[in-house]
Amino acid sequence: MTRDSYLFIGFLLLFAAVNAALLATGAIAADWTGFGVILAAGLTLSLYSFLYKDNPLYKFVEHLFVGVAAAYVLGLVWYNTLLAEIVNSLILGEGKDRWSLLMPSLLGALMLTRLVPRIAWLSRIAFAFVVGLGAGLTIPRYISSFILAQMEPSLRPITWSIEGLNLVIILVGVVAVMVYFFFSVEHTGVVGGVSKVGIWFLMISFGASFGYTVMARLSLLIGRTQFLLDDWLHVMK
Amino acid sequence: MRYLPLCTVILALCAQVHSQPEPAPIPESRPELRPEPKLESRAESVAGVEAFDTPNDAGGSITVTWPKHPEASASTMYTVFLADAPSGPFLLVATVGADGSLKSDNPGMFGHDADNSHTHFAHIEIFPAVGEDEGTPLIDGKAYYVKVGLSPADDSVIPSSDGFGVPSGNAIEAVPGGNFFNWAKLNNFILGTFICLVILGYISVARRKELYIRRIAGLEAIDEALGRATEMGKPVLFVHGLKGMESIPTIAAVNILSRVARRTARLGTDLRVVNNEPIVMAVSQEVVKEAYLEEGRPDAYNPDSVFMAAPDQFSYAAAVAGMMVRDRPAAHIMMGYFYAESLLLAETGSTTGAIQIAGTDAYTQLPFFVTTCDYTLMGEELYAASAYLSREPRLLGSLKGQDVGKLVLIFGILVGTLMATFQMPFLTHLFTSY
Amino acid sequence: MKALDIDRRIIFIFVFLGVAIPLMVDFTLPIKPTPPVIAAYDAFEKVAAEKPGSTILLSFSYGASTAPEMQPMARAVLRHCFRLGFKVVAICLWPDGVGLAESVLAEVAEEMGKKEDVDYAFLGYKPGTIAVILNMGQDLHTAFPVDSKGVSLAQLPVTKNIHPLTDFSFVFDFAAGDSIEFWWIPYGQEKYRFPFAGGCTAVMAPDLFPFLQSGQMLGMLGGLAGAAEYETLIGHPGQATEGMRPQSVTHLIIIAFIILGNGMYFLSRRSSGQATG
Amino acid sequence: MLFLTRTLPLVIAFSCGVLAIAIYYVPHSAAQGMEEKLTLWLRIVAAFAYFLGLYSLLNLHWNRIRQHQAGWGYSVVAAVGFGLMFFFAVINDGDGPFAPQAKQGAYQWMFDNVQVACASTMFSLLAFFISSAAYRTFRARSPEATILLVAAVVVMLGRVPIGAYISDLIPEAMLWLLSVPNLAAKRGILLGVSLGAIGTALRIIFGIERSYLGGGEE
Repeated sequence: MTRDSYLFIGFLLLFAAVNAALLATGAIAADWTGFGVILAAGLTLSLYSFLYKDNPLYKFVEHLFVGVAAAYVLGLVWYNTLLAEIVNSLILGEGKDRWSLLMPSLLGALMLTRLVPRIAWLSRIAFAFVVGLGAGLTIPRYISSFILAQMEPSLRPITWSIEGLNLVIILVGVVAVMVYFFFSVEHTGVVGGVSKVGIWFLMISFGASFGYTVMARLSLLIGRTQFLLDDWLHVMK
Repeated sequence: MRYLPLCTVILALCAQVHSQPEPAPIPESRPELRPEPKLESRAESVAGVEAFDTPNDAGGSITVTWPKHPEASASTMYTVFLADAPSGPFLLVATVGADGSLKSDNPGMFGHDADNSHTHFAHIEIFPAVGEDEGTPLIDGKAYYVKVGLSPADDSVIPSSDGFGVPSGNAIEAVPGGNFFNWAKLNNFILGTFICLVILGYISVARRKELYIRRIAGLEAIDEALGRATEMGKPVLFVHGLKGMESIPTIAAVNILSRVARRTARLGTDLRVVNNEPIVMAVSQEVVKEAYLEEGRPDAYNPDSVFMAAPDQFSYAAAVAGMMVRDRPAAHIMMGYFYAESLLLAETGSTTGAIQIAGTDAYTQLPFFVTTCDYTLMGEELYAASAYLSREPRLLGSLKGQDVGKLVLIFGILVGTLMATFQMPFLTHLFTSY
Repeated sequence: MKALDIDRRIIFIFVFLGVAIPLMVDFTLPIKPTPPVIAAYDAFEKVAAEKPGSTILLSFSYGASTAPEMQPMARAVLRHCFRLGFKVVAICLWPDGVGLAESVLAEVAEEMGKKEDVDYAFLGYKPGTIAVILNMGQDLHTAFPVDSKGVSLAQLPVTKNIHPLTDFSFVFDFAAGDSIEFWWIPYGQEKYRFPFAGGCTAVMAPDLFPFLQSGQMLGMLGGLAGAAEYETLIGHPGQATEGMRPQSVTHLIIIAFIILGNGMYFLSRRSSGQATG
Repeated sequence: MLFLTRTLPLVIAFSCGVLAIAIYYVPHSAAQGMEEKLTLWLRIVAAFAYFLGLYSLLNLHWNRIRQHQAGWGYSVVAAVGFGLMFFFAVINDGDGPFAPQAKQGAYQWMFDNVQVACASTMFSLLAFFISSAAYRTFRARSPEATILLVAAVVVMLGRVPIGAYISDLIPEAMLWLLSVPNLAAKRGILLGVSLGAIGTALRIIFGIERSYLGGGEE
């Protein structure tokens, strides 16, 4: 019995004892909601055991989660789109719009032929429609919202003021970053210098993103700790 | 490159054309101005009224424009009347205040002419039914007649919908209809066509002759890392991103993998390729086997070196992190599109002292790779590296075409800001999404 | 260099304590709203003044993995919208956002006495990301023929006469991924120019500043701090404000570790420098 | 046969692509109606695409179980988890699979207590890793790393109330960092990325890029 298995059994016993106490004191109701909270707490602690070491308990819960998540999304796709729109309109619908979704449904079924090697080439028709249409929708909209709409605020008159100074800095930054991602000319001499400035701007924006991300991840930890301390253990005031 | 000035001139010409809306179909006669507004049942009519089908729309709408009245005061009210017959009952459809909608508020439709800022406009979409409340939308192709009145400041003449207060003078005819080109999107159309032609052009050029791309520093770092791994006799770990085979970053990663595999075959270093998706694994196996064949070392290739670690995000990261700590490879090469697990991989990798080289276009994950890896291929550098290695015309040409696009945008920003600073907002108007 | 390597599990323990203790100890910190959050708040107020009682669209594009950060934000924005008398139509563009959106809607609606189908409607999840937005652009009833209870939109008072996206007086997207930057802005706001703002996880916030400056977004709530600032603005402190205490303490702990790490790094470099120098 | 497997998809991709581009510039109601129909079809076909991802996941775990590969026990757990949730989705709290989805019941219970718990816990693991990363790897090794470090610390302090508590300059500095240099870098990246995306979309429409077809090249 290695040290880890002692830890494992110790954890299980402690977990059972705490839950028994909570149930006994009525802090957690002995109904489905209560069992739900206990289950969620158990799963949360098992996943946190990964911080100590990658262990069987972590792998068990991780794979359980993968299976449940896959079926959850399947349920949604069925009830929200396949049933609500396709099945209901094709079978129960009436009048002219009953068959309006027949063609896209056939095209969708074509996509599933990719799973059958012999007729997998049929799925290319569906993929060609999805990817081709997607590409066509992208081009004019990216030009409008990512090139034109982003250029216009950088083409404002420079004034002798803080905004003017900021505009100049933004101008230098945008041009320097674009020169950094320029591949037709060697990064030497003037181009090298400008792309160096580009790297500094990139580093500031990566630093800002890193600083922001710390908060994002911590919020998730705070959320889970609030769940453990409040909903489960009821120790928060 | 010499076509550049020519294209900018074309852009300039077209933008000029676009900013003058086509004149109203029937030139109306100009009613002469009365000496001074007399108090009587008829409101005084406004001069210079124009009415035409609203441009850039699917139809069912008329636009009426009229210049500001010379003695318009703050409380002046313009009244717009509509009828479906030249003499028919004129019904009130819109009232516009002195500070109401000006043509300069909508440059997408009316352009940027100087006198736009003192010309009012109004869109009419509903023909008011007499009596019941529900108006009916205008019918395309049907002629409607418009009159614009000026109700005096002291609103003694209260415009009402039963014809009282309708100005004298004859009405202006207009016919609503759907339009086949959205002139407000002209600059978008020209810029898009220019970019597409440049990219497609360079792709066809790249098929015929070699195109120059600057050396990518990250690739040297990879060669150096492979060399060091060989000296230490330790394996090299190649880690794929999470996206599938159809995604661009994964295609780029496989191109880089083939270069790495060719080098490890020549040096005899042990290469491990970790995957999380069956199709990517199958393609990677083919690529590595091919590389070992080309280097004349088919015997050195062992199929188990390219394997599935785990199918989903965090179990994949945990499995790979475990390998990094257990087998202690000398180099970690992480290429493709990564999500939040990038931090877990790179942070664990940095603890083993191995050389880490990453390449991803997942910009949100770049801060983690930049802080933990020895070298990071950032965003488009991943594509450039794959083009540099694979020498495929479609990748080289596309990259060069995008470079020309960047040049045009850089030129646009620099000159545009300069011109805007000297009150010449021409380029600012050109590069605006209407 | 060995001395530098504190076992990272020690850092983990510090971080956990930095989170748990402030949750149990009550000390308040002044939360000063920042311009992007104030801009979002003012945008809602302006639209409410111009079009009282109009209908707005809330798009839930986050999932269970970012619930602790996004639920407080959704609750705060929803409280503000109901208080301003807006009618709310809610949709999900991420699959596992459905359960979360339903619980927030039910909770806030009950708290503020709002009735389903009259004051708000929940239309459920539709796969297709940009295709759903393009569909809604043309006609909401094409994208969502029925609501999450299977009732046709034509029968619900709140969605009866809502067709293209321009019929909404305001659109707000809660984003855990790139649904604001690469779905809503290019495929929705670009064509229909409706007033648009968004709330996102802190990791996405820096990427959205160019859209704030260009006016494509009227305001932005970034992460738990953004939610806490919004709770302060609507004067209804909730989970986000409560979460700011541990945020502050843990941020200080991490900064301390960064400084410690760099300090020891320079010490070791100088000492090894002298040794070889 | 080659026409069907190779050229037909490319013709479809080209025509759909060019049509989608053209519609953008034509406001006429006929074009808008076509756009509505095409995007509706896109949405319906996308719903079917989910099954491809699901199949590859289940197939993977099934193969691991069948061949008793390492860790096949965990694949059994994944399969059981999927089966259980699938069963709850089908019974739909008693209404059966053909009624609208129930708002409560075992399906919802599993979502609240398994999916939300596991998903948010997994992501919260990163809070620990980002802290240890901040300590071990955040070193001022080079000028670039120093800039990144300083920007991160200023933003971290500025984002929490304690920053404003220390001095009003910090939130101001953070806001400036975000709305000027960060904005410039992200705008530069965005312009580059959109040109890259347009390039990729073009290669797809003109059949130059065919990898999305998959199923290997004949």
